[in-house]
Amino acid sequence: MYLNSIFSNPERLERLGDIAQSSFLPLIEAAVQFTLPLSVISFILGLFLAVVTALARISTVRVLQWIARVYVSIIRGTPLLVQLFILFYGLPTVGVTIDPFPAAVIGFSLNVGAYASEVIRAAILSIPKGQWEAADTIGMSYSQTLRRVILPQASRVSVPPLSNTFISLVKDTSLAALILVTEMFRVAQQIAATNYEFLLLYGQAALIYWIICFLLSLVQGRLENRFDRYVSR
Amino acid sequence: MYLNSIFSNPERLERLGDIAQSSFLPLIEAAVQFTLPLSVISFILGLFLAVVTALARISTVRVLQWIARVYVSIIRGTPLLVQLFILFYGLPTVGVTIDPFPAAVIGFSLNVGAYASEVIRAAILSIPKGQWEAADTIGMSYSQTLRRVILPQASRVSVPPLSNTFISLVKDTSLAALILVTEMFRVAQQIAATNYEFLLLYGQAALIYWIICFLLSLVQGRLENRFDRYVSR
Amino acid sequence: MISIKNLHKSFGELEVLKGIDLDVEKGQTIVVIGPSGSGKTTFLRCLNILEKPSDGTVEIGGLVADFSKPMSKKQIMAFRKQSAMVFQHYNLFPHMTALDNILEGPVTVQKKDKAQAKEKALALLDKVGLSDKADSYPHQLSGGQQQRVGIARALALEPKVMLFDEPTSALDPELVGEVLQVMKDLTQEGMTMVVVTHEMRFAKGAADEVLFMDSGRIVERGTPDEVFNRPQEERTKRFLNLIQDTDTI
Amino acid sequence: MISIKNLHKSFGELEVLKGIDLDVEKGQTIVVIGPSGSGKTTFLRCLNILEKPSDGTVEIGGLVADFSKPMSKKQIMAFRKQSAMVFQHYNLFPHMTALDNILEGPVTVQKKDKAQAKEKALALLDKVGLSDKADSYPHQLSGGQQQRVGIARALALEPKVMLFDEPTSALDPELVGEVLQVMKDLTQEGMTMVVVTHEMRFAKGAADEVLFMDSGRIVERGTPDEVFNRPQEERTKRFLNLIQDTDTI
Amino acid sequence: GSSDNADNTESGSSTEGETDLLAEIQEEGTLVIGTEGTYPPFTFHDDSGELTGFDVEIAREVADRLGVEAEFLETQWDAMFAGLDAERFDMVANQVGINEERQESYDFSDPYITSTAVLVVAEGNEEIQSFDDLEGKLSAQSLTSNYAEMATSYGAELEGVEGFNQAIELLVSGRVDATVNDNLTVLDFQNQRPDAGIKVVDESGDAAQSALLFRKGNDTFVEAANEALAGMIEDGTYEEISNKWFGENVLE
Ligand SMILES: Nc1ncnc2c1ncn2[C@@H]1O[C@H](COP(=O)(O)OP(=O)(O)OP(=O)(O)O)[C@@H](O)[C@H]1O
Ligand SMILES: Nc1ncnc2c1ncn2[C@@H]1O[C@H](COP(=O)(O)OP(=O)(O)OP(=O)(O)O)[C@@H](O)[C@H]1O
Ligand SMILES: [Mg+2]
Ligand SMILES: [Mg+2]
Repeated sequence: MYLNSIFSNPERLERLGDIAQSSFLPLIEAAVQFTLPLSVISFILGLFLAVVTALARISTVRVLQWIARVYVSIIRGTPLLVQLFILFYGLPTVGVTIDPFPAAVIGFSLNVGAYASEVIRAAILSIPKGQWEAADTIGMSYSQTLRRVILPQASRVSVPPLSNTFISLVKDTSLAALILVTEMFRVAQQIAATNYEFLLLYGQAALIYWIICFLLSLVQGRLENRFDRYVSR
Repeated sequence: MYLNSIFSNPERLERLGDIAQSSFLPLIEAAVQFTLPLSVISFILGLFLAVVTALARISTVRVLQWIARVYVSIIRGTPLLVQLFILFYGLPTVGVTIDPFPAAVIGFSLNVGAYASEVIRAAILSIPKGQWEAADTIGMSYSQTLRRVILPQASRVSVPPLSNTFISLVKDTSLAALILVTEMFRVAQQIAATNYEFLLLYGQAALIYWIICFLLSLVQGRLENRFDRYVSR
Repeated sequence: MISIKNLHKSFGELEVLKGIDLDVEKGQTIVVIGPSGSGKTTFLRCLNILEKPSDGTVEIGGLVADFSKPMSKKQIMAFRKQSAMVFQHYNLFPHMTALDNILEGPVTVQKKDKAQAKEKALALLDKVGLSDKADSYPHQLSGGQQQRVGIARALALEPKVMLFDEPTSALDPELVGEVLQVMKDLTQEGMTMVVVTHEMRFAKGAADEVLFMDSGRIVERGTPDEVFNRPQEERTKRFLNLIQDTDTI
Repeated sequence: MISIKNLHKSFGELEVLKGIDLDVEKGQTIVVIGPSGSGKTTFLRCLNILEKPSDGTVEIGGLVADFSKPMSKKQIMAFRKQSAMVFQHYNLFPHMTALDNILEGPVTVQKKDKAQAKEKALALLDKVGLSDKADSYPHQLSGGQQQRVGIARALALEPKVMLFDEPTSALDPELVGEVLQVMKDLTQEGMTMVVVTHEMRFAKGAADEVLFMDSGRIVERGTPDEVFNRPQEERTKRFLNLIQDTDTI
Repeated sequence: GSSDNADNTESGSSTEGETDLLAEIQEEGTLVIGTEGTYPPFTFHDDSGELTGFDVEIAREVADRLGVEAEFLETQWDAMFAGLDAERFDMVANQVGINEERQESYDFSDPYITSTAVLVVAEGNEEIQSFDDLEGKLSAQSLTSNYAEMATSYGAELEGVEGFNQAIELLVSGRVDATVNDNLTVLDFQNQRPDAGIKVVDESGDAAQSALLFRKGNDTFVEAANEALAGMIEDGTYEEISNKWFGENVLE
């Protein structure tokens, strides 16, 4: 039907080719300018937040536990879109106005923080109790134990699930358009809005996302190998 | 500023209250009619797919491994929105036209299948080799071993990460609006479109999502307890 | 009952079994000792085809397996039925009660009548001294109890030969005795057994023959008295010095 | 060197140590035996305050801890320095080489000069017979080697007392000897040691005193000869029967 | 954001149709119409949840006159076009402004509505009184609309948005200075949210036209729709609908 009509119609085919070609550069540009930095910055900040939250969850201080619990529950229980919306359009009503990019970074970091905290919590809990005790025995403080014994080992276990979190994040950054960050998906929409080839443009965007995710999986493999140096198989 | 103006303005406050009240029922209705069934059906189908995919990934047949790999890579590497878009607006161009609800179920199931397959694969691999061998020794076939020994134990390990997948799914169903399914978030948008109280309506929708996720976490706790019957702490 | 000829097993480049020959009479108990990595476990696993040997033939209970030729799944299954394995770490199914663990083979695999199988399983539990633990899950049992359930599970398959791979080495010292007792009872009932263990008291009290394995070969064999008290080979002597209560330190 | 008075420890309702009194001279080696769950591990852990005792006082190397009163973190740290612990499962840091494992205490915690600490660490590795394994990760070492690194790590803290919790019970039989040898060397050098073990050859060859614990109490004590060959208590006899190479089966 | 109207070009001539869509529709007995359903007063849900609005009623009337049932399918802006391409809909009724770019890919019916552009600012804003004051100011616009061009022509910086709703949110949260949009849309908003804190400060003389949107290659169907539109204008039905929603005739 339609596809037939595309292939039986060299003009249309040519038009699609032209559009694909001319839109590729702006898409890549947007990916490099916004999608990637937004993902990377949010991920790094989110990881810090996640470690803090995970530590709060496993601490013995009730209040900290509860703050962490509520934070994780709210972030995981409500759509990211709504969170961004409230952050960007809701906060100004109480006098807090944040620029688009920082707002996006805050929103995505909060999100990564919540999801990754569960990963990191599980990873920390998976480190055998004996490691804590060995650290105790040689006189390490809590923070020394964390930094030198627990977190390095927890990192190893966390790599695969955290790479999942990162993959989700990369794709979720498309929501940043809602708060005026012209990331890649937004650019695809803009271009498609003029030529109405949404399917084509979205397909192109998907391809670029996929390439990013693929590269990420290579990094993941590398990281895992590096950690495996000290882990028997 | 804005919030001040709300509280200093009893009329507006009343209006917000009225809207909140009158929109609650339609939101719940949409959640019960579409969001929940869509989530549940897609999750169940996705789980089947996930088990099959996980088994393909750990099988010794190269072709199966690769099919599974490519499937998981594509689904995880590209945005769900684009997948739905292609499924619903792309497939008809090659002569395949699927109704909205089934198309949504297919799209979300494929998504759950890919993500959950990684969870289940990890869970299966986490079952000690000794369990496979014990099953071999008493003469079990591969499928008997899977059904009676491996999967029941893998289920236990999979509950927390799968509940994550489910939580994400519930919120992702909001994308079904794109392919003509009037799920809850769409209803919120519809209502907000007439009264322009987006913040309020999105907040309400978020609340309902949160409640669903909260209920789910209770179910998760129950499941974990049930499985713990045969697991020492 | 068992006749092993020229049994070989390699993992890739690594040759782990370098030609094992052994004949075991019905009702005999063979104890295998040897240093870590010498191939004891691999040897046992080959008898149950948990590992596929690279070459050689094994006959158990009249059924012959020739590993120089490919075997069908069916043939493997049939051959595997001749023997049953008890593992070092028990490998009980943690999501099933003791009784269900024992029933799994007869009922799910061998499709026996459930009521009859249950009766027999309870009798087996009684035999290993656990009649009151039928409904306990493995994690509710001590190591010694779990291993006894493991033995009952193997016995429920009605094998002609029982294979034990260090059945007591994961147990607390004071729990070892109860498992050895059950094994000794089996010996006395005339079960044919191949046991990898370093428990001298079992070897001395129950073995008809002791094999000392090293680097994939049987280096020395004989009665317990011969091997433990008058070892001929240097390697055997060195090894016995390491594991025995002597004054090396 | 060690003086323990009325040491109590409860986990919730469960009283695991029911009043332990013990004096150990400098240079003495004490071996603790007893059935599983009798409180041996808990006892050792209390001496290193890995578990906080519920009551009693412990004096090690002149420093007194009174557990009837709350202790500050600093006090705990100071007291803990008097002793060092060697674990059943080694508990090496898997992401650090053998050398880094040993350096972690002196350098990271005690802030000693790195070059000097390293020199000393290498000497310790030599002492436990592993001078060639400095750069190996734990997973590249055998169990016996890992445990020897564990001992070196503990020694690097320069403790007045060494505590060993079943240091050989996770090892393959032929690897036990090498660890016991290192421990015996320590005894001979005059280290004060408390060792939980069921290795008769160590107890007989190195212990100044053997304690038999049961249900949180020291039930019997004496020289190895007294406890092993002429036990007075019924419980001790029963236990020794279970673990020794006798003809109970 | 569908309020982007454009210059007053006639709907472009179309390529030859392969199958006769009109015949198909009449055989099926239903006309499938794509619309957003979130764009009052043109297409939205009333208090009882029913889909209604000016465009909805016009489209329904067209279906009536073709002798078939109208079936509305609702989705968002991008999916509306994709849905038309994928033959999920036969036609789109969503206040789609006529412009050249769209005409390249789609066919339009005769225009059935004409609207003017208004300049909207926050209530407290005294700086911007007219279009001329837009110089150097930040205006929230759907980038593909003619209002965007218009704002630029007055020297405004643009903040790209997805639709009117978002433009209003930006205005209210103080992130932009102004927005230029359809007078009818703004009017509806003001009716709904009289205290939202925005005001209309200027209205342009230029008018923009919107029409029904079709896949290319269905000339007979487009003609039939045009006839239906002409018919309802002639017999007063159009005026009735127009009055109901706007209190005036909005055809020109
Ligand atoms: N699946 C395998 N793949 C590769 N090598 C293996 C495998 N299983 C065992 N090996 C190797 O075969 C050799 C013999 O192992 P095996 O487990 O039979 O020894 P063992 O005598 O039972 O030792 P232990 O007393 O430690 O149980 C070892 O070098 C071991 O590393
Ligand atoms: N952290 C804890 N919480 C609660 N109970 C504990 C804890 N640690 C030990 N126990 C209990 O205290 C008792 C003594 O345990 P402990 O580990 O000291 O025994 P043990 O003599 O070392 O035994 P084993 O020979 O098995 O190592 C046991 O009943 C044990 O279940
Ligand atoms: Mg072995
Ligand atoms: Mg202990």
